[in-house]
Amino acid sequence: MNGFPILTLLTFIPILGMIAVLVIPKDKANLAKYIALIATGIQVVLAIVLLSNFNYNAGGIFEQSSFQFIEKFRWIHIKGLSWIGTVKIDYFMGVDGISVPMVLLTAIISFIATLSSWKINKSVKGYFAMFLLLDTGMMGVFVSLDFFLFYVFWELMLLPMYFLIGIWGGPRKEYAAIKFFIYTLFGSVFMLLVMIGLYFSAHETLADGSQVFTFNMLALMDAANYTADGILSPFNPENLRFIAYIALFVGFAIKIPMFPFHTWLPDAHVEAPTPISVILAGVLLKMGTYGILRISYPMFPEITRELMWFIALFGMINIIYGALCALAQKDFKKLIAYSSISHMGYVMLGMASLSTTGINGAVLQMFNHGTITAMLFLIVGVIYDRAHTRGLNDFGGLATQMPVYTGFVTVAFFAAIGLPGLSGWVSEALVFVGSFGVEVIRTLAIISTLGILLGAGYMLWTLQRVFLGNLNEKWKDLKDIDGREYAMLIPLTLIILFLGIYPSALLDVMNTSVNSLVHFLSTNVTNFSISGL
Amino acid sequence: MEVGLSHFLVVSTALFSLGIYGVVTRKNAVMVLMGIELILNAANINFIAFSRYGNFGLNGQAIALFVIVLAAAEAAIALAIVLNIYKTYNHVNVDEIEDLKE
Amino acid sequence: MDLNGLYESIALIKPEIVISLTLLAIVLFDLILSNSKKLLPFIAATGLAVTLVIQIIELSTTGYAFSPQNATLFYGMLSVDSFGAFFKVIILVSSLLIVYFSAVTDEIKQSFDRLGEYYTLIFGMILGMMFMTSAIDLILIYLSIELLSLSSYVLAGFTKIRQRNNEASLKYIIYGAVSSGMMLFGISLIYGMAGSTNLVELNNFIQSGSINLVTFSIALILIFAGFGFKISVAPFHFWTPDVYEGAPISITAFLSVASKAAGFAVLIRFIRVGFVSYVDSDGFWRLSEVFDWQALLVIISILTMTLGNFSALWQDNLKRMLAYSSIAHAGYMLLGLAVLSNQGAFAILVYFSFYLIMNIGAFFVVMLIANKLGSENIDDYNGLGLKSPFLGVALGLFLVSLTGLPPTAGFIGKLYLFIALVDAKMIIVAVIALLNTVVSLYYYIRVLKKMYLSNPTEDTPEIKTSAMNTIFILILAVPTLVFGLYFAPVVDFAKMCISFFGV
Amino acid sequence: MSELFIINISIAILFLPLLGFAVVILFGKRFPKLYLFEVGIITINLLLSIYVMVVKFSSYINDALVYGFTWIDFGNVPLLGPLNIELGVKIDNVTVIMFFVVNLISMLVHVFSLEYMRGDKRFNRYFAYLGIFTFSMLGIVISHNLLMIYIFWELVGLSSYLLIGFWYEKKSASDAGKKAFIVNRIGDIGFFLGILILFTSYHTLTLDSIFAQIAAGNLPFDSAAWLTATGILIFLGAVGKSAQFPLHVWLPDAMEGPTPVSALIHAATMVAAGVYLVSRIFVMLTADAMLVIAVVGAFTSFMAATIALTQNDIKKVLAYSTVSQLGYMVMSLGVGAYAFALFHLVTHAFFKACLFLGSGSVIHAMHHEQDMRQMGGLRKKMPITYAAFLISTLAISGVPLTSGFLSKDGILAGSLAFGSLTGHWLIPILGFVVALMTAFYMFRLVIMTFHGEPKNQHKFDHAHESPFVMAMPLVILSVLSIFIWYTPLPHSPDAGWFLSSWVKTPHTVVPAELSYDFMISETPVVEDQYSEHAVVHSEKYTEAMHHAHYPAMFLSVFLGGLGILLAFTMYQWKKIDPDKLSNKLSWLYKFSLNKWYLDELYDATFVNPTIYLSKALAWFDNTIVDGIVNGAATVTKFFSAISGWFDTYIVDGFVNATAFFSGFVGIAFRKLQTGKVQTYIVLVVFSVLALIFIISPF
Repeated sequence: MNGFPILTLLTFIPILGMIAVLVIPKDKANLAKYIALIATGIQVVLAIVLLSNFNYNAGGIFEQSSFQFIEKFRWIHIKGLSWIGTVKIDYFMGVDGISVPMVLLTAIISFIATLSSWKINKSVKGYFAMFLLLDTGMMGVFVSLDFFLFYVFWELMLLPMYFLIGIWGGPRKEYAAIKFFIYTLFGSVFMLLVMIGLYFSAHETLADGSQVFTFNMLALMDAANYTADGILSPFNPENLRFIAYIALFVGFAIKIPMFPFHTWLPDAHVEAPTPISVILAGVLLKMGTYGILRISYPMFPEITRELMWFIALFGMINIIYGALCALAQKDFKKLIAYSSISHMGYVMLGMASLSTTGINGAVLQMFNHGTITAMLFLIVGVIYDRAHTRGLNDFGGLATQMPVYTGFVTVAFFAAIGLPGLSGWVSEALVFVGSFGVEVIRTLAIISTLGILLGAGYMLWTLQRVFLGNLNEKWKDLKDIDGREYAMLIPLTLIILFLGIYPSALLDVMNTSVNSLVHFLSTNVTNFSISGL
Repeated sequence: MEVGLSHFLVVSTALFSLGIYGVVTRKNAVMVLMGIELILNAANINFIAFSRYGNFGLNGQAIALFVIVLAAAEAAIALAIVLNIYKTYNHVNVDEIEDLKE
Repeated sequence: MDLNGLYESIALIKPEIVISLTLLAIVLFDLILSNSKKLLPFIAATGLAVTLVIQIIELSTTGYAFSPQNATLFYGMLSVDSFGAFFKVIILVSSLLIVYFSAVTDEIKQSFDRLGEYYTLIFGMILGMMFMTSAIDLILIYLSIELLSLSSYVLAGFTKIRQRNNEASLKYIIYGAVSSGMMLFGISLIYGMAGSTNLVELNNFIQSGSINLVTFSIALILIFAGFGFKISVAPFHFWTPDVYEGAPISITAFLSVASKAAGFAVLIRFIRVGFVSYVDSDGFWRLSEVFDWQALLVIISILTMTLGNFSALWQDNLKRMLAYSSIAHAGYMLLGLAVLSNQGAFAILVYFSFYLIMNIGAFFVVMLIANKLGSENIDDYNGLGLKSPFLGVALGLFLVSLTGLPPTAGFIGKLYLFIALVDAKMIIVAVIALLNTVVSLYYYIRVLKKMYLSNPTEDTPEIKTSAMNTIFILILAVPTLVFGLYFAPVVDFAKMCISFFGV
Repeated sequence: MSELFIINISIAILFLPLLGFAVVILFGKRFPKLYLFEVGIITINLLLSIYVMVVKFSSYINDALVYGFTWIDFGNVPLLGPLNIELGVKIDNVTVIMFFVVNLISMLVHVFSLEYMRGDKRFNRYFAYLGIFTFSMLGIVISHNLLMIYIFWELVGLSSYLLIGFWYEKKSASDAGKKAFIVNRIGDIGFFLGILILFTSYHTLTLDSIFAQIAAGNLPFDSAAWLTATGILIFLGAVGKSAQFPLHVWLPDAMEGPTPVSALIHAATMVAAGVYLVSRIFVMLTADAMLVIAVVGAFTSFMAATIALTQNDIKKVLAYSTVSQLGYMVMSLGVGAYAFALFHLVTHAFFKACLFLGSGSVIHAMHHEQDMRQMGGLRKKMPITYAAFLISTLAISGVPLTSGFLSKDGILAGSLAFGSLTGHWLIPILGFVVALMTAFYMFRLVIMTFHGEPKNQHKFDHAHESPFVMAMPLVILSVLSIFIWYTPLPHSPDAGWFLSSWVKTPHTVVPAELSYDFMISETPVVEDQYSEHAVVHSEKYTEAMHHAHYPAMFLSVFLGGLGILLAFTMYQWKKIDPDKLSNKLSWLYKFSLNKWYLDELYDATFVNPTIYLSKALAWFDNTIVDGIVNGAATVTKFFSAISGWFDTYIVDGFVNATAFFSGFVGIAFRKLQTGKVQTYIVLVVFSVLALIFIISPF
């Protein structure tokens, strides 16, 4: 695999697809669907190739040598004046055990979302162009190792998402779209500021021995690179690292979404078309937690340790608050949206433990939540396509009318509840193992177990309201799922089952990296002191 | 009593203030333009006075000449515009010309 | 008098001379061949192109490697340096774009008989701006600003089609005259204290001490009112929305870019040459403690961007909205100056390069739409992007770039600005500016919302763009995107140009 | 027969029903007869498990066959060292007995259901569900580690959910399924927390490794309290699954499921899993934990028995009787009578399954009438059912010569011994009272159903004896309720092979100071827990048991007889009018009839508050959080009420992000833009003055 630019291809194949979509003539707009399917299909293939060539024993995280499939080219290089320094931005991509699952997830979910977009018939070209652009943005975020590149991809997906919700969404689409946009932008401007601050605080030594400011994430993780007077340098007694950490965290937290920045999510989900909900819940939310693991943690290890209790606290609040809110929903999609908030809380709880089991659980939960929630949204989409309503109380007895569909629903619901044997449970259990194992956050972990109970409560209640009971006469003409829907649901079901039984398939991929992250976090603490804020 | 720099400065400041006052309070556009002339001439007085009392050479007086020329050009253009205004509005009341606003 | 020096001086202002000659040529052509007015834009374009070429050749061949002693011409009136040259390039490029812009604007086409006047006045403006960028004498600054202003007063009311043109003109001249009057009064006070209007001597005077600080401050603030008027920062911006809305759209675009560029050039030079005692090794300007420029500039810029953004939120007229947006952008750029460092000035240069493309681009698309639609009202844009995808995408791109989202050029401009701010540890200011960016998203996105999220009505036109217009838009749109991803050329160019002479 | 072969066979037994489930659920729609595949599989399973049992008892009676593998490997974890999670199976005597019991009852229920469920539109799916249940239940039994037990624990919960709600068209059925799952989850959280404590402390979940570490003196978090807590938390899982107070409320409701399911899951096997779990962790229970378990068990059995006294639904009576009997078993573990708990588990499985299937037979005959007040006199119409039912009833009442007599007597003796050793006399007293009540309500049931005159002539006329496939299981199960299968001496369970050689009490691993002294053997502990030693823990306890044996036996027989007599007096001979009695004791009667009002209490204290809280939070989320974060939307709304002008902007989507602020600022700025140039100049002049004041060094 040496020299084969697989990450670039993974990232930019959708862009090629987008260009192809844009040039096809208007009267053959349906071709766009096939182009998108091919592009995302190639992505899936590439992701699998990536996985199969991935060396499980390389840690990554903070050292370039153990990252894999590295592509590093000089992108911007502006020789410096005395007062400005050299500006160097690299096109730097690479993957380690934390990013590979996310790449895989992105590829799979994009492919399935493409399938689920088949019935879009309003400006098909525009839709798929935006969709593919979004795909590039997501993939780029997960493979970038240069902060600047990361940020560009991060922001790149804002606009397509805005349009995808805003044009193809439900009745209050404009409200939801702008809300999503403003929230996310609000978060990312702070990230920008921290990025610039970090840029000025650390030097990277180039091959020729010169020292330049850097956006290189790996260089920013090495305490030795920080200058004595950088504003975010740990050696500067008046550094602003604490504030910067909070700002960065808020930027990511909005994406997760963490309480109290979560309110964009229910609106966005309710209004977004099904495939976009799938993408949103399946991939986008993970970008927040991925960002924390990739950037906040290794760049600010000492503050991470200091604040782990608070991260866990917010995780706990997310779990319980999201679950309680879900319990009260009457709209199927909104319920799933709130359940997402709850489930992302597990990710935060696991991350907060700073332990191998917890972080493994968190990353696995990211993947599992991606597949499970994608399935749940597809399920909502199936019923919405047919009945044009999502009111939980409008249905009843669908199990009789649509038995196969109900079968898939049951699998997805129980996976979401955390039934052993299905993937969701493994990651939740690991999250609890990790967080319970750390004395600081043990109490929070114990309280969080209430989420398991509440989760069962709202899911089973939903199952009952929609699928059990006597069939509402209104729906006696609903058809059971068709071939296309099989094609979307079966792969997800298989993944959920497979990872439930054999989670090591994915855990082994990430484990070495997680271990090295944990190691990094635990050893680099002593070098730093918390700023006197 | 010898007339000194300070006297000129007092006069120029008064003139400047009156000019502003005129611009702000007059309704008639032509009167507003007069106010502007007052402002410019206040500056001119300053230049000449400083030039005379400050031993800075003749620069100040040359500047005053430039300003006078410029003021003339400005007045010409301004009056042309006022003329246009009269053609379209049939009056030249500055405070009634307020179509462009929020 | 040393006539040799004068001769050498003339050799160094070739671009200005070519502009003047073109101006004369246009006047003569208009008088003699009054039937071939169609050719006027070509003459104008040729003149500008020649000037641009000369300017760029001068920049590159000599590298503007003047020694500081030789760089001041006309007895210390002008300073020819790469900093000025950069802004001249900006002005010339935007003028060139505006010539084409004017040629396709309906408003200007309707005043076809007076096309000679139009271009004459445009060139008057250009000449004024060219001198502004180089002037290091307060009187020359004043005179060149007046030259620019007088031409633009007339142009603002050039078309006379609607009442609003005349009104714009009148407001502009009254407002402008008062501002320049204040400035002049301030200059006279400075003259009285320093004994000279030359900035270099002013600097020397400041170093020497013994100043009445109060009078000095009053004088400076009065002068700043003049600059503030030109670059339309709060609270000297009041004319801007009204005039921008009332003026022909080509002139609005021109004012929002070129005139603002000249204003910034002269303001930066005024502070850099007049007040900086030395530049330290990190590129920070050390000023004599006679006047707190930083406080003034920070207050003004925050006020400006906040006001610009928040007022733009409520605009239904796109032209007016863009006017407020340009106020907000002036606020951002002024922040670059407020840093008082090479880094900051450099950021302004970078910002301006990109601002030029995206702002003219936005105005151009709005103009094309207005030509067809007869309105600049946002409510008439329903579903426009769906009906006319090319224009919609282009306008969208320009607006996104104005918002400052990657991967567009506007983001890079903002990035450099924030780099300068963070470098100077002005974090709070940076946060305010960033929050302003978020607010600005609202009104830019509102246009996109109307264009894409609303369904087209029967009145929504399908606008066909001619090949030329398409190319023109692409000339602006492609760099907006490409510079967002690969901005090294622009930054390198700006970096080359950030050297001042006449200090 | 190598050990590996036995292990492989056992694993095959485990997975065969899963195969049945998968095949039937996937292809059941296409092949309507596919349920026969599942029935076939379960039959094979039964034969295999008999085979395994025979081999085990003949060749490996003192060995545990263990097979483990690494499920998740965390590699070399920083600060901890190597860490992995192991799964695996352990086949010991209890396992093979349970295998046999589960498979036998499961097979009988399959067969019974062939007739009972005939005509159901989801016939195939029913058998598939039975398959996945059998799989999960066998999984619990075979696991050698807590994690796997937990996994299968949840899976039986799932199958229970699916089967209770099998007739999901009935709201009560789907409600019951949901309730069962959620109430179980409460217990499971405790179980899970217990697992977390153990894993955190020992980095393993394999039971034997954990016990070894405790025996070596490593306590969880170095604290005795945590060890007790761990025991109680894991017991909490059993409280849920085995329907102990206070989580018993789901079981009676679970009777909404098909009756054979009630027999299999909610009487014989799944509910006993809790008892099985506690028996698995028995050796690590501290004295405090045991006391808690004993009290919970005793109280549960008492409470359930009091409720069963007044119920009129035939299945409800049996359900409460199940709760009560499970309470017995739990109590038995609590008082240290480990082997008797398992013994009762097995005997109860048979006779209770028989009772449920018998009631199913009755219900089938009565066309799904479950109210006993509508029955009566069925004895003549259904002689086989009656006979089987009667034998089982005798067994549950503890009448000599039945299996129930043996196991129940052991439990009561154990509790009596416990009382004498610790002074907790309340536990045996409750136990004996329950024995009285059990005999009473069971015979009340028999009399009301089978004796006397038919109450509903119409239904009676249509009633008929069940066909062979339904009767055969009843007969088999009732035969298994006779003493001879367990011991040659009808009065001495200790003489039986079950207690003397198959099931032996393991030694506690808890440090001596934390355990009851009678749990510690005076003789040195032998390493291999399967080698020969006494049934009970110490000589002291053995002696106490010995002393308690005859008093317990006589007392229980006496009380059982009294109960039966009372039942006949009231219902058969009508010497005492039950209605009058209930009127006289109306408060008590209602308390019992309404199940101690626990459902109502839970609704009022937990369920409804949660719902209200969730609604309040949802409102809070929509209004306040959204509002505050988005910028005082409430204020905006207030504003909009005043000014319709603002409203357009809210509708327009401007309510968000600083809507109020931006609105306010925007308005302020807009007010300045009057359009009058002179105003502008005034503003400029004032601004200049203001700037002068701000900036100038006055």
